[in-house]
Amino acid sequence: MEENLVEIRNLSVEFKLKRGTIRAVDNVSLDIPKGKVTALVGESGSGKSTLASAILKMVSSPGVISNGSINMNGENILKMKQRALQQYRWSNVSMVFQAAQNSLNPVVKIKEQFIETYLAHKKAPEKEILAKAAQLLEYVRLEPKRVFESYPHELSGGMKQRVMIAFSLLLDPDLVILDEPTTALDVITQDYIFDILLKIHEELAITMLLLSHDISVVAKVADRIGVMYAGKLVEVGDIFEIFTNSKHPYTAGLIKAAPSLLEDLEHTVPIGGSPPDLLNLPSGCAFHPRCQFAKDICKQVTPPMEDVGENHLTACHLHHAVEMGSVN
Amino acid sequence: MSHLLQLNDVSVIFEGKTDGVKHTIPAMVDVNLSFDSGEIVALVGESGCGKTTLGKVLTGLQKPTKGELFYKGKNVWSMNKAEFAEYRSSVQLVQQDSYAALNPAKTIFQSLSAPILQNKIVKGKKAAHEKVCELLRTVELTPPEQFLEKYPHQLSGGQRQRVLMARAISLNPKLIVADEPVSMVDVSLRLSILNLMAKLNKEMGIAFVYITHDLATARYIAKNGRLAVMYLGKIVELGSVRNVLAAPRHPYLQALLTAVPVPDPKVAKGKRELPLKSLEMPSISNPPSGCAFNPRCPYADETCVLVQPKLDFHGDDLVACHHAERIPEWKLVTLAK
Amino acid sequence: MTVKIVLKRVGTAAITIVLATVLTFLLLRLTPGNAIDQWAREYSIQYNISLTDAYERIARMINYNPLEPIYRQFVRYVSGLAHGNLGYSMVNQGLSVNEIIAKALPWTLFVSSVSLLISFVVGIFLGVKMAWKRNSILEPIVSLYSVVTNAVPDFIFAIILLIIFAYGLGWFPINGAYDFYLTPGFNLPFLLSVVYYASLPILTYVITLIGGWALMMKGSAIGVLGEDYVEAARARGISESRIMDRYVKKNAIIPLVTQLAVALGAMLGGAILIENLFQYPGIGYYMAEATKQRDYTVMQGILLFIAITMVVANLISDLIYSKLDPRIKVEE
Amino acid sequence: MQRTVDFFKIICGNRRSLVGLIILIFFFLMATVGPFIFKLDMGVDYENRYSGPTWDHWLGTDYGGRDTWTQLVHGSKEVITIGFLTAVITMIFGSLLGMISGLIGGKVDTGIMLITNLFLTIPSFPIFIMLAAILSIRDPISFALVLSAWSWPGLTRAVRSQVISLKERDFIVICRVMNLSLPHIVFKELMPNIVSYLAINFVLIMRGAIVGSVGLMMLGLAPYSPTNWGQMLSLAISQTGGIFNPNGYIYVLSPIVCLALFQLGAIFFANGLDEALNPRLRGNA
Amino acid sequence: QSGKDGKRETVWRQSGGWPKPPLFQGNNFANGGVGAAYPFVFEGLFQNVRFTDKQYFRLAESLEHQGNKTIVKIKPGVKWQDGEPFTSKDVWAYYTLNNGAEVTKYLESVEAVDELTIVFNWRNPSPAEHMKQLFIGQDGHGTIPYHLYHKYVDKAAELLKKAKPFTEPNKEGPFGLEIKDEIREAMDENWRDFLKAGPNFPVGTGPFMVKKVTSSDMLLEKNPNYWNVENIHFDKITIKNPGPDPSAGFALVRSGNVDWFDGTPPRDIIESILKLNKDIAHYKMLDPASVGMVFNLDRPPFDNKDFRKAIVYALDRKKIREIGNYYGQESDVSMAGMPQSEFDNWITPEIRNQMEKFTYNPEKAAEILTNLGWTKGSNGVWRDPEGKVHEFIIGVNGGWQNGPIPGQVAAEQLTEFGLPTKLIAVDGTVYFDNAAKDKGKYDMSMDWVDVSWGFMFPWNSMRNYYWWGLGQMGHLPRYESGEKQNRLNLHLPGPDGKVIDIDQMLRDIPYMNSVEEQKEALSKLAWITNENAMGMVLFQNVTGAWANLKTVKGWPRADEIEKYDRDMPVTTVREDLQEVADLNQGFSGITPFVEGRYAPR
Ligand SMILES: Nc1ncnc2c1ncn2[C@@H]1O[C@H](COP(=O)(O)OP(=O)(O)OP(=O)(O)O)[C@@H](O)[C@H]1O
Ligand SMILES: Nc1ncnc2c1ncn2[C@@H]1O[C@H](COP(=O)(O)OP(=O)(O)OP(=O)(O)O)[C@@H](O)[C@H]1O
Ligand SMILES: [Mg+2]
Ligand SMILES: [Mg+2]
Ligand code: NI
Repeated sequence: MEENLVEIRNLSVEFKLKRGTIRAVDNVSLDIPKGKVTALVGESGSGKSTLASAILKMVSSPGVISNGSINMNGENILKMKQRALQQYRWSNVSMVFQAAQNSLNPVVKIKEQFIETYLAHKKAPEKEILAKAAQLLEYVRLEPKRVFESYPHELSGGMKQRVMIAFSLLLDPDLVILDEPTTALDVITQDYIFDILLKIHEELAITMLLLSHDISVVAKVADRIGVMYAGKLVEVGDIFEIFTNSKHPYTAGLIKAAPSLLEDLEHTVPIGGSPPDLLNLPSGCAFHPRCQFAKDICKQVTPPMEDVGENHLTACHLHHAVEMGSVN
Repeated sequence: MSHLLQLNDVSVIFEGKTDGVKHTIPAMVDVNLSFDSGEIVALVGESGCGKTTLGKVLTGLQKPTKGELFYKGKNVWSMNKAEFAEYRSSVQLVQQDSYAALNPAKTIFQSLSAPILQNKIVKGKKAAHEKVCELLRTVELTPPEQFLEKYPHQLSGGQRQRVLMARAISLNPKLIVADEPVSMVDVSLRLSILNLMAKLNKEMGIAFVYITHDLATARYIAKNGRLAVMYLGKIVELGSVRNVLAAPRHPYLQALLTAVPVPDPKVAKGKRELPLKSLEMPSISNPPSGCAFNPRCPYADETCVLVQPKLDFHGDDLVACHHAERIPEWKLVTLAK
Repeated sequence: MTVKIVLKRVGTAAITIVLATVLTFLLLRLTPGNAIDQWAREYSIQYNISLTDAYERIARMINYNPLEPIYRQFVRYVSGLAHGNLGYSMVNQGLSVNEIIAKALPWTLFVSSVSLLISFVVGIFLGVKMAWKRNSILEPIVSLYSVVTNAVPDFIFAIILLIIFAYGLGWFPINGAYDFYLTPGFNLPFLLSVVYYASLPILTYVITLIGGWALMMKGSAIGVLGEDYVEAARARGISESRIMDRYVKKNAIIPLVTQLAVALGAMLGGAILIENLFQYPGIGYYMAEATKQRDYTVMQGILLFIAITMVVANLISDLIYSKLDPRIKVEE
Repeated sequence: MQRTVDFFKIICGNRRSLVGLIILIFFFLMATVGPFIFKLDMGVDYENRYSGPTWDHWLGTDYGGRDTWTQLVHGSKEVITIGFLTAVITMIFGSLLGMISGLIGGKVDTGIMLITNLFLTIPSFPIFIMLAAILSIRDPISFALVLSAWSWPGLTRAVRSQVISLKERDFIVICRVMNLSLPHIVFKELMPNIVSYLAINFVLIMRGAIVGSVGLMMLGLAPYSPTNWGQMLSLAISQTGGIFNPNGYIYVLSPIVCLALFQLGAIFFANGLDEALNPRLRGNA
Repeated sequence: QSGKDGKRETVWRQSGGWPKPPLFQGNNFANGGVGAAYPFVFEGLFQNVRFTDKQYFRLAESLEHQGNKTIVKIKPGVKWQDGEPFTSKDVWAYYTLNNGAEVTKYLESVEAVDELTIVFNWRNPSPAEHMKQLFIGQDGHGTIPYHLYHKYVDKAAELLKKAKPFTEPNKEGPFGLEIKDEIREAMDENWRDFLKAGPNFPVGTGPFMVKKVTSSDMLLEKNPNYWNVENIHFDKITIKNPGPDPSAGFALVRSGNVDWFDGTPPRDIIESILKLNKDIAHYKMLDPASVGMVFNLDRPPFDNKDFRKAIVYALDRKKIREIGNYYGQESDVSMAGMPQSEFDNWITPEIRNQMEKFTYNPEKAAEILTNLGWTKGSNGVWRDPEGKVHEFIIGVNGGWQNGPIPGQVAAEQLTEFGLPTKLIAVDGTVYFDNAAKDKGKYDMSMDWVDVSWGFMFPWNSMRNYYWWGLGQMGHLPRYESGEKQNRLNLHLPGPDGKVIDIDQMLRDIPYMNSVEEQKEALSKLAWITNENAMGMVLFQNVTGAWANLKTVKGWPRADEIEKYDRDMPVTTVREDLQEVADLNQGFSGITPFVEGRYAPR
């Protein structure tokens, strides 16, 4: 058994909106094993980013963490005081945001943002901080000298993304959360950035949590994978296990729906229906309207997470009955 | 016989300004390309390489700076009114951002009925209603009545993209230029939209130009069609999808294919090096001399710096590379170790 | 930003100023009534001579010949401008517009810049506070205040302040710019009295301006708060106060700073009613005075001066904007 | 039809805009129906001057013993007419120029923008003063002309930038592909998208015009109309010394309050309008 | 405050206006002059009192008429405020440079015989002696110090020397000279140069010297060289400028921040201020001017005398007066060419009895209209004989405080009567043009009518209507050509039925040697003016002044103050009237200071 860096238990995050309440994260329990790359996939709005922000206890208003706990190094983050929380953020968990392009202060030079962040946590002479930052920038193959003196807008998207990656390592965190770090970039850059990330992961043994809607990307990077649907974690397991032996029709659907350069084209099958409306979730298993195997029970009872193999959990009533891989 | 649509040495050069300094942006350079009825052509390339511009030229939104566009053998930009009108309705466009492509202040019915009424496809509101319903059914938005009175923001991205499709086919076009029609659609829905396009192609005989930067989807939709690869305003490789993907010649395409993620951890996790010298994409406004790819190309030599390669046949396909013959074969399957 | 762009900007500004010169000149020549009529009537009464006599005498006294071809007047005016001379009053012999502006501008500038500064600082503070704590009671109070102060024109505030604090309670002087018995100069009593005498006009402006700034700042700050980099800063463990300062304020203020220059320009032009009510010897007062007497040359001089100030203020704010916000490139 | 109903539903759903609407309706009725209900009698009744509110005189009387309320009512007709006309004129002129500038672009645009900026640099109030003399204000129309002469540039600029940002938008671009005519593009595609913007501006220009007209009135540059709120104010404050007479306070305050209330209504309503006419803010109705 | 010698410094505080710096300068002839400082700084040989025509001697020691000469001796020892002596040369300089002064039309020359003697040489025929005195008394002779302005004075003298005596009747200039265009131009230029010549602060001969001027305050100090310095009881004068808004001024009065303040506000304000500040009294005095309107004889139906009468009958002047100026004097004539208060002095009783009495009588007005063929519709609106409904226009200068309110009531009343009428208030700079140019834009033009500023003698107010501005607004007929071109062409029957050439009669009046003869002529003119309803007096103005009883003594009617509880009514007692008139600096300058009547308490 691996050691878990983060243990999330029964976490729920709610957004109280005028038109109703959204449960963006619904009773999710997830372990993030130390030293591994865990990935969360799911379509847009499935709650990935919200879950990640909960790990930093930074759910944006009007969201509230309505239930659950997040333990890291044995401490419940959700109980932390403001001060401790500020210390915890970035030095324990750092994050590369979905729109990393915009996560730098546009009117402050990169250099100063590095310094500022460092000083918010530890005391050190400026020189030392810059030396460390320069080292990290070189790591992501950027010229420190030029980058330091730049304002964010003076860098290209790929460069900014790399700056953010370097930034996320500034305080040697235990966990780096990568929220769709390559969405806005083209394939070559994307590939390149993942190479860098993998290198960092390997050389520094940093635990990573990767959020993505692109299962192909995940396939390359992750060791473990969790699948989210409508705020719920519906399946989690080892990457190879999931790809070869997924027990949830949604996961299976996602894998099959991903067009590939290799697969036989006949194997690629779209998922029918349309994404769920979080304000108006279907009863029972939220996926049932789109699921070709749905039974009556799926419409009535929300399936619980169950062990279906080593380190492999699934929330589907039918996992024993159906062998997803063989269905065409 | 003449092609349905043909680009003849077309260049588009924009005037741009950065920091107040004027310079030119050659968004398309000497492109020769033709499209026939009923075929699907996928056009791929990185962001900013001029794909959208090409689409605009095809749809008559952008007058070429140089070269001609022929529709059924007639030069579009010297057509008379009637001919131009025919061309206009025959070549349609589906845009990337389905939200921006629909007037937010108008209902779906209003958006769909206006073109058919104005182009006299139907007469009267009643007939328009019928027709719009039919269109919606064609793009699998059922029951159509449910959508007529909705505003764009009340639909999901996938639904909106289908509405765009419906609008594009409403004028009974011969060809539709689909500019990244699924890049903003949710992963789980992309495939169904692509299937819809395939269906329209098959059942209505509409030719498609599918513009994308995603090679995997390009392969998916244009499995029996052709593939054109663009780099910095130029076509660098052109041929049937099967051939081109099976044996890509141009080093740029090879790099691109290498970078495409594969939804299979066994394959994906295999170590691959990008066959590239440099990652930085040169600026389009100041393209490198000779072969535009030369600063990044691992095979580049002096010729590449000095001479612009021509698009030439190598086997059944066209490639623009001085060393097309010399470059090592690259096979998709080599990925799977 | 290159020198070339700055030059280009300056060029456009110069064209605008030239056009403004022509426009003010023409507008004034179109204005009916003239400097002579009313003055002559008063003069005839004062000196007990017939109106015709008075008319003749006044016409002779002033530096303006209505029969002179308009282009000649224009040429004279422009050649004066070329020497930095905004013209001479045609009613007050020998008095130059430059002189009037030199005397009046400091007062207007003082009042408008102080009120702008105060209202800006307070407004920014309130705006950020409102944006930061969305559900505090500050929000409805300031919103209501802003709406009300926006709804009531500033001159009505001026009147109300005058009635209450000057006429009624007598806490503030009814008019003037400083205590008459003090010697103007750089001495404390004088400076204090300048502040004291300017307090009602300043108060008027501040009351009416604060709301606007607060709302603008709130809007801007809310926009910034929604930006990813604020969230990102929080994730980096940067303290809230620092975020508010370095991230929210610094970014949200930028669009307002340009407004500041524009507001200053607008205040120069809009001072007429207020300065008249307080009989404050600023630009607006002399503008009104010249208008009453149809002193075309002074009117056009002051108008042109204000126009130039506006153009320059806009230019500067453009340039400052690009300095403040590295994202903005000064463009065409 | 459905849209109108929806529109009012949304307006009424928002507390602010509802209040604004009620206030504006009140003033509208005051200006249209009011004068027929409340007959104006400007006959002097010196013995009853500055009387307090009574059943006969709801807001008391003025320095000549004349009913304050009926003066306000009759004044509202003029004030609101001036505001309305100004807004209409400004609207037509400003938005037309803005559209032309934005749609045609190029040299036309440069020219129009230069002129617009020129007008924006010359302060409006002194110009109002001068124009008031040039056009010799006689009636609400000439008054409105004067007031709109300097209020269009702001609108022109705003409409232009709206049009420019819209014209590159995909849904306008596609119109060309769909072979739709220019009038269709302008009136059916562009217009619905800026109509909310124009409507808000309409209310705000009207509000600005009223302030401006009162200002001119206070300076005695507009025709004498004793019931015009501005003139009432000016009479109350500087000519009849209402402020030195405690009995005159109501007379002094009533035009101020009316003015403020109207402005308040306009602002509130404009806020609501923004929501009601902007489909993006409408939510999934 | 205490002065250097430990004595308490005495200050007179009042309000007034002046061109704010940098518009302020010391040359009284430049635009706006020196404002409220004028009466303290400048004086003439004499001081006419506007309302009573009394004449005080100032710089003059004596005056003697000898046929065509009038010899004036200057008080010895009079000095300019800069220390230079004031001499006859200065008086000569005054008329030489300021040769447009009214009296120069009647003079052949002004001679400085010796240092202190000036001789006025009158042209032949010369006006009556009391007229001569009034003419000379209008001028402020101590305003052009020769030692400061000799350059301009000499230049003017030189130019005058070049001019020939006039030959054509219409080319009559000052001193009987014909000023040709080139001389005129040279003189104008000289005058303009003179206006620019400064000094920064005025230099006069008066008892106070301007020491400091700001936009809100002015400070004057006692002139130690003043010829009557021992009578001046104040060391300093401070003048506050409250601006055009009367409320600011009233605030000054109410707070007791001024010792004297000019004007009569509406009744309620007077009462409220008097109630709030028990140290203050308010004096009221008749003004030699009335608020009224002249009818435009060029615009039918106002060309019809009877129609004009109907208008006069149709207006209820009591109501107009009540809110126009509560204390104003009501009139029982249409317009008489002199203020109502002067009737007893200048109209013979017989003629006074023959004058038609115009009291409010709408029935009579209706009757007149009916007789003229007008009919009243069921909607209460009159139609003219052709069946046309007119809309009449009353024009008024919107900036004139006294005008719009009464004008509005008048319009209201006419409309009520069935003659729809609108008041149009326009900017002062266009008002006169609108009223007088071409056919005129107004049917009735509001203004001061029967106005006798300068001196009271009603010839003044008569010519103001028949010759000057009012007549232009009334569109009186003029000769279009010939020798008399532009002169008044009005011949109307007098009370005895004999037709009178009004222009000629007006010309003759100054030369009539007996007051009785003048009375006779003025009475006839008054009768004609009233009979023809040339215009309409709404009320004779009453002006006034606020006095601070606590700080200053010497106020008039001291014994009555308590009786009226400080709210002093208009008096008709001659001496009181004189004293109250002296209270007004516009009427009599600062006579009470010069005579030592006012003193600090
Ligand atoms: N600040 C917020 N206010 C209201 N709703 C929110 C907010 N943030 C997130 N949500 C809602 O919560 C749900 C989950 O959002 P989240 O961003 O976590 O999804 P995601 O899986 O990261 O999607 P994506 O792939 O688009 O990034 C969505 O329905 C979203 O609308
Ligand atoms: N109207 C225009 N004026 C100036 N430059 C333009 C214009 N339109 C496009 N360009 C430039 O031409 C180049 C090609 O643009 P184009 O939109 O065709 O690229 P693309 O391949 O569609 O990219 P993407 O994948 O990002 O959509 C870009 O550098 C772009 O900046
Ligand atoms: Mg997300
Ligand atoms: Mg594109
Ligand atoms: Ni690993």
